Amino acid sequence: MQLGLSDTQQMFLDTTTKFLDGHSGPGRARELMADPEGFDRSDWDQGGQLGWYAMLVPEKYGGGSISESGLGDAALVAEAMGAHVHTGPFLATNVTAFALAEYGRDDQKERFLPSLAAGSSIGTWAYAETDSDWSAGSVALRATPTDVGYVLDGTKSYVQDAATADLFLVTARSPGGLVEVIVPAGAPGLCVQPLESLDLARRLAEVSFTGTPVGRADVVCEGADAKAAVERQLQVALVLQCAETNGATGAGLDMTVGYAKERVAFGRPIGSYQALKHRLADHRMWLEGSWATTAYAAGSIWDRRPDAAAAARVAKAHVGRWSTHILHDCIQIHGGIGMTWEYDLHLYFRRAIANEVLYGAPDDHMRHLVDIAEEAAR
Amino acid sequence: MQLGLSDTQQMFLDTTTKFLDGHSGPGRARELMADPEGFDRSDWDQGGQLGWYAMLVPEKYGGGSISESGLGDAALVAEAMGAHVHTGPFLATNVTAFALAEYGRDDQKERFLPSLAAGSSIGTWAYAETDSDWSAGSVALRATPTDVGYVLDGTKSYVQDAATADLFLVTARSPGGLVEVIVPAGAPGLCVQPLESLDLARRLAEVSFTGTPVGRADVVCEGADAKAAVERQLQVALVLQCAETNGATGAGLDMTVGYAKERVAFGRPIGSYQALKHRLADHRMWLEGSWATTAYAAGSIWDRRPDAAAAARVAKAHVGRWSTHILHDCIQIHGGIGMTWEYDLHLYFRRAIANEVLYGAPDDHMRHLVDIAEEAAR
Amino acid sequence: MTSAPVTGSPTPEQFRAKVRGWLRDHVPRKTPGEPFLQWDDEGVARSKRIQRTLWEGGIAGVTVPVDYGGLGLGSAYDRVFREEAADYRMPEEFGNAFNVVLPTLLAHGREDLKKQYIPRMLNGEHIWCQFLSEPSGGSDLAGLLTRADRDGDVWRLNGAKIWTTGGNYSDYAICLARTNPEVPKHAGLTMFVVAMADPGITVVALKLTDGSQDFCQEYIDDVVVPADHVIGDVNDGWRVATTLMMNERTAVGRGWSLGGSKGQSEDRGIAFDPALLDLARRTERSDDPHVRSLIGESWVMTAVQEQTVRRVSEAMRTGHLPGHAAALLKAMSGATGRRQGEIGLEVAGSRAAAWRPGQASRWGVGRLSSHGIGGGTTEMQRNAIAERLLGLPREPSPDRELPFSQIRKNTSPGRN
Amino acid sequence: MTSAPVTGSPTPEQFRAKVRGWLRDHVPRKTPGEPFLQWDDEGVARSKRIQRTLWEGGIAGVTVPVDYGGLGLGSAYDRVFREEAADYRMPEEFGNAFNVVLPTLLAHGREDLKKQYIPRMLNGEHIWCQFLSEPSGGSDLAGLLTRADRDGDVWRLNGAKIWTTGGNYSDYAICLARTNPEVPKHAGLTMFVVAMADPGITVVALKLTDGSQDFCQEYIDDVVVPADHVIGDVNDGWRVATTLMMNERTAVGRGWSLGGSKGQSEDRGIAFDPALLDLARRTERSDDPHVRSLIGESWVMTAVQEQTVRRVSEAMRTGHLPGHAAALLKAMSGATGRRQGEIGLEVAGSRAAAWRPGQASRWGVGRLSSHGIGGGTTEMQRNAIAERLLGLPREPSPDRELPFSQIRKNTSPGRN
Repeated sequence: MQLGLSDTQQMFLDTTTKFLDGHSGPGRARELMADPEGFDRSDWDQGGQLGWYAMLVPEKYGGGSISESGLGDAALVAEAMGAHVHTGPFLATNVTAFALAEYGRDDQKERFLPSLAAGSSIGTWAYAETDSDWSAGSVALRATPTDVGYVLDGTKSYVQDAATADLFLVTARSPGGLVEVIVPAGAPGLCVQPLESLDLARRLAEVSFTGTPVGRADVVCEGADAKAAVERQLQVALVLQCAETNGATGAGLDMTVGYAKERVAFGRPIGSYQALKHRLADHRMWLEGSWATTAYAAGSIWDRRPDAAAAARVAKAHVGRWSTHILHDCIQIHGGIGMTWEYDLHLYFRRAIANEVLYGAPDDHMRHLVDIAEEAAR
Repeated sequence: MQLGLSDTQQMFLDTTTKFLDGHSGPGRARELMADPEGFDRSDWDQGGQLGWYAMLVPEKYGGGSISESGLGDAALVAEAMGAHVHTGPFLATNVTAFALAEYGRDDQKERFLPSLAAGSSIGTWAYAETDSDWSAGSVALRATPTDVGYVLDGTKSYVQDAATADLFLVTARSPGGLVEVIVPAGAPGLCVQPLESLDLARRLAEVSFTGTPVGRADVVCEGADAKAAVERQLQVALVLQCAETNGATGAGLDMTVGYAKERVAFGRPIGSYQALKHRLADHRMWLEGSWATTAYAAGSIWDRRPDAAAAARVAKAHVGRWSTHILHDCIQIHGGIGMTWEYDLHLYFRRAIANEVLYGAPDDHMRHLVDIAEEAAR
Repeated sequence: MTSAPVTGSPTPEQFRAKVRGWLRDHVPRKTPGEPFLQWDDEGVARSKRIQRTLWEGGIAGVTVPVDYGGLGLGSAYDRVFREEAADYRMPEEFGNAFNVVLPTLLAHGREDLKKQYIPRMLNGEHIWCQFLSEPSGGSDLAGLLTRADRDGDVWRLNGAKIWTTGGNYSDYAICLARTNPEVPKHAGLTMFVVAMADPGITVVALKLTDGSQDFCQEYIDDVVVPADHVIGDVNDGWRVATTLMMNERTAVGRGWSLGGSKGQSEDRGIAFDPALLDLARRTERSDDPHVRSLIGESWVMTAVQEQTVRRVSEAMRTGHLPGHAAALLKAMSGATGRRQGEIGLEVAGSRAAAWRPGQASRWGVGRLSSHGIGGGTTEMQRNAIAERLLGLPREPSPDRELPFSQIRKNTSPGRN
Repeated sequence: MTSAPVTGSPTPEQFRAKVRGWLRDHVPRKTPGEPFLQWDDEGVARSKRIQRTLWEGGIAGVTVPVDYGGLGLGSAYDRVFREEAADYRMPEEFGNAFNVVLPTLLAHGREDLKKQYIPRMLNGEHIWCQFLSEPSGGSDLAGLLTRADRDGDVWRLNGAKIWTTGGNYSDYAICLARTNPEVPKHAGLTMFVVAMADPGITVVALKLTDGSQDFCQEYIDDVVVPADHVIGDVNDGWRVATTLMMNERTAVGRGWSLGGSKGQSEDRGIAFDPALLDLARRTERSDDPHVRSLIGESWVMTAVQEQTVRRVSEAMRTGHLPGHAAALLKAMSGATGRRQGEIGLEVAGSRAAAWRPGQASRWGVGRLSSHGIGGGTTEMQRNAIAERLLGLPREPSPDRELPFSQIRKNTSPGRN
């Protein structure tokens, strides 16, 4: 929950929330679980009209946001989506657009950004690999230089909505260091293998590349640039993920506080039992910390402050750990009904669990802070 | 708390407890904090008459215990001592006696065991070094072979009651591997430097050796034998330490449950508030686990069962972590008075904190379980 | 259709020989990895067949009085049976019938009910379930809403029950219902025998978040029960329920199985479940000291739980701890379960979030479902420990003295 | 002995110039590492001198009405003063007097009391403390036992107070005592002005487990207070205490300091306290991934706490969160404090248990003293969050309606 919104931001958030109230939510997510694409194309298109994919893109390329902090605005949307168990590649497409906007060549921006910003094409982020710790160092997909660009060989994993994406932003390792390239859907040797996911309202896949050619025109950045670019993308992904998780956690906690007020045991509402009250109070407290760190990180990253890398890790380490802790206990407080399939709480919990480990587990990020400190001292 | 004691054991425990009730306890510990030796020699001598130092020593050498499990009996005493914040080198002298009884040569047993068992000489265990992880691998004190034995150079730390000990069981590293030797107090080059301790009712010291000669007659074991001997000593030390910690934790929890029943806030005993009730219930539950694992380890080690090494680690990992957790919360439940110097609770907490990290922290022991599993699979 | 009681009294060793021979010749052995319960057509049919075989061999109902079709032998003979049966497939789907319903019937049932129903449990004809918990009730069993109204010679039952094991395969249910709402809640309950074949009962399998469907929910819509199908007296059902819950706890304490122990009380030493270490090896993190700490922590918890179960069970048996001490074990299992879920997630990392089809990951699901709810929430266990073991004051509860009709209740289903 | 009010109304910039010049010429600057409070002869004498200097310079009591010796200026001028004073040593031992007592006196004090006492705070003559908590009382302030009996023209006070900051250096105390035990507890309290010089007051420094002695305990033995030394009305002391606690919370919210902020509200970015990493290096464990996790976790908690303080303080200021939200910060500090203690212990290992003389280890002591007690226990904060922010039902408390004399109380000292 971001505080101190401007009137424009509040109006934007209200519009977004109202749209999601009508088109999204746990019930809709259950319907979409069985859908092959896993999200609603018409909702996706309307999201484009609401400006959901334009916030990290400069106006020049069809982008623009309603405040000075595009990332703060995008986090507003991500949080509302989390509260609605919304499906679809909002995060992935925004990270891809952000990457191109920040590090792409002008011609690439012209080619890709307007359609990404409008929602008429879907970009996804092919960054991590199986058992990677989500650090740039663990990227192993091979980019072999050729006369006209690169050839890619290897496998990316945890790629969101790969089956529906129009283009992939792929991070690979060449003899000269990291490279980031754009690969269109349907490229030779590109193969999407859907994964089963704990978060039933999300589609993740392995994407393998076998001799997939990439022309020079589709190389976004290389070497030190690519390393910096990837770091920035991860920061943005972390903030949007944290915001989404906060939305899910807040919704689950609200449900639980409401339930505790209504549900009676031994002649009293269960929310009158101090043991539950104190646990709910702690959850509220840690959630406040989640909101604080996510908002702080959004500002720090967008403004490129020196502590941006640390701020993103602080947020993820905190949000990742406490969201699952809170939602776990929300189910415990519900008792039996919380364990049933038909009750919505587990949808939020599934998202929070998946988010805890995707884009790096809290522990990875806590350790990374020490790396950052050591590097700063060097 | 050991269950299922025989009548003889119960009588022994009652005698021990009665003696400690009269001669020990937090008040006496406060008096002894200022004492140069830190414990009461006359109490020590009477402990000898009660059989406190004989339990791990064979009858042939003046030892003997009241049940088939000398270690189980010793753990009874250690637990009672923990509940009384008792001071003095009970643990260290028992481990030393145990080491000689198990691995010493017959002539060494004849020389040392009768007086150790009777309490007329005090042995202490000079095993760990500063920043060691308490594994045999971290022993670095040098034993240089000579024609007549070894010469020792280096420093031991966390040696209990070193200033009053009559003999030191020293673990050192020679070119041929580990060695364990007996060094008498006052040996050339032996120097005791008292440490300040968090547990104000315990005397720990650094003991440095500079060219200290050790004759062959004082070499207890070498090489593979020494490695096995040291492991067994650590196991025994862990069980006695866990039992002592359990005594302190149980006493602190009893105080707190009693306080919660008496102390009134807002017109009700604070023990009627469910948040406190549930925390106290959890503490009781984990303490049950501490008792269970300590008793299990005592049996497993004494009977040399295949899981002895694992059992000792399980007990320490569990007891170490939960004892400080419980006592920390006992102070929290007391509120302000629990933070005052004059209130006894912190004496128990200090002992538990020190015991958590001495002889290896819980985390060291948890990792060691994985080493054990890997070694077993090899 | 009579049982085949051993004539005279065999010595335990004679009995052992008979059991051993009959099991060997007529009952399948356990197969490694088979589920303890198999609530499907095949599993239920097999268990009915096995129970029938035990009956035909004259070794069913070892301690049940001869009048009700049992062997009327002492508990030493029961131990013999269990020891011999340890390696054989037992009809575990009869667990509720034999562990809970039968001893409760023996204690409180009228002669005609016992004669009517016990033999047909023993001969493998009837599987029983328990209708206790309700969607509206949760931990507060005595606050249940299912009501039984007298209508001439019969009772008419209306309400709903939940968390019933085997509800979709049972022939009869033992059912607690409210017969007088105008007295305090414990004083207006009655225990009934309900035929599952009654058209007013609708059984629905309950799907849980982890995908399992081991429990059922039942809608009770004007179910008719003859007036004599009451266990104990009308409005004395809480006393019967107390016996029932004690029987249940005792059975849980000995491992629930109808055959030999599942090994819980054997001392097999400390064993390490290799799953986490295998996982860490597959993800190339088994050398990471942090991961090793987590694996060690998991193993420590398992060992602590096992050693505590052994200690507390023994102490309850010898009277060093009261029966309420069972709450320590249930609460500990809730606490360690949650932490095991966290550890599994942390060691698995992204693999817990998504996996190749068919390679079902237990790690994320473990985190999802690692609660202390089933069989009595951790909260109820903590109350029991605090009030019964530590002697702390009871929670103020407005509902113990007031007539049930006047206390605040749930109207919609929910928490258990 | 008059103050030197600015005649007419200076502009804020004129005032800034005046403050800047006077501070520069007459007040010592802060020295790095100096303690915020220095409760000893030297520290108290210095602070009295500094306060006197501010008074003489005509810059003391910026917002205090001229009638009581202040400058009578608006809050904008106060901000100016604080900004200018940020780098100077302020007389922080007057914190209770200015942050708490003075505004409470202004709100509830009779004219003569205000005229008598406020100028002598401003001129550096009188340090004040608060007599609120009692050994018997703990979190339940309104349940206090210190009693005040009317005796002709005076009140006679008897009882005990505890957790008094600066009790051993104060000249006056604001003291809550019970004047009518025959009404419910909140209705029988009165707030008094007590002279610390009264021979009936015995002040004892309170030693805590961590060795610190920042608090005092007072025995009140037939202390005589003139009848007119009451703040607010007799038996209306709870209302006065409520004002007082609100003033205290507000001051805590702005960092408590009498000068500029201690930097809490500045955005200095995320900083890493190097202590743990240094420790790990000294013990050669800084490359251990598990230790690195712990250090990172510690840093995360510090950053979370700072960012949450900033967010919640701002939200309380703008009205997005109610004043009770301060409980979030206090509770979080209790929770992170404990975990920081655990982490420090784990990273330090044996070094936390024993150390060479003079190399005092903070690690074991940190574990020992890392509680959420001082300034209101974590339990009270959780109640406030649950009841005031989440709207959950209040705890049943038997003591709100009954006459104080009839409710259950502590007789011996204890919990705060």
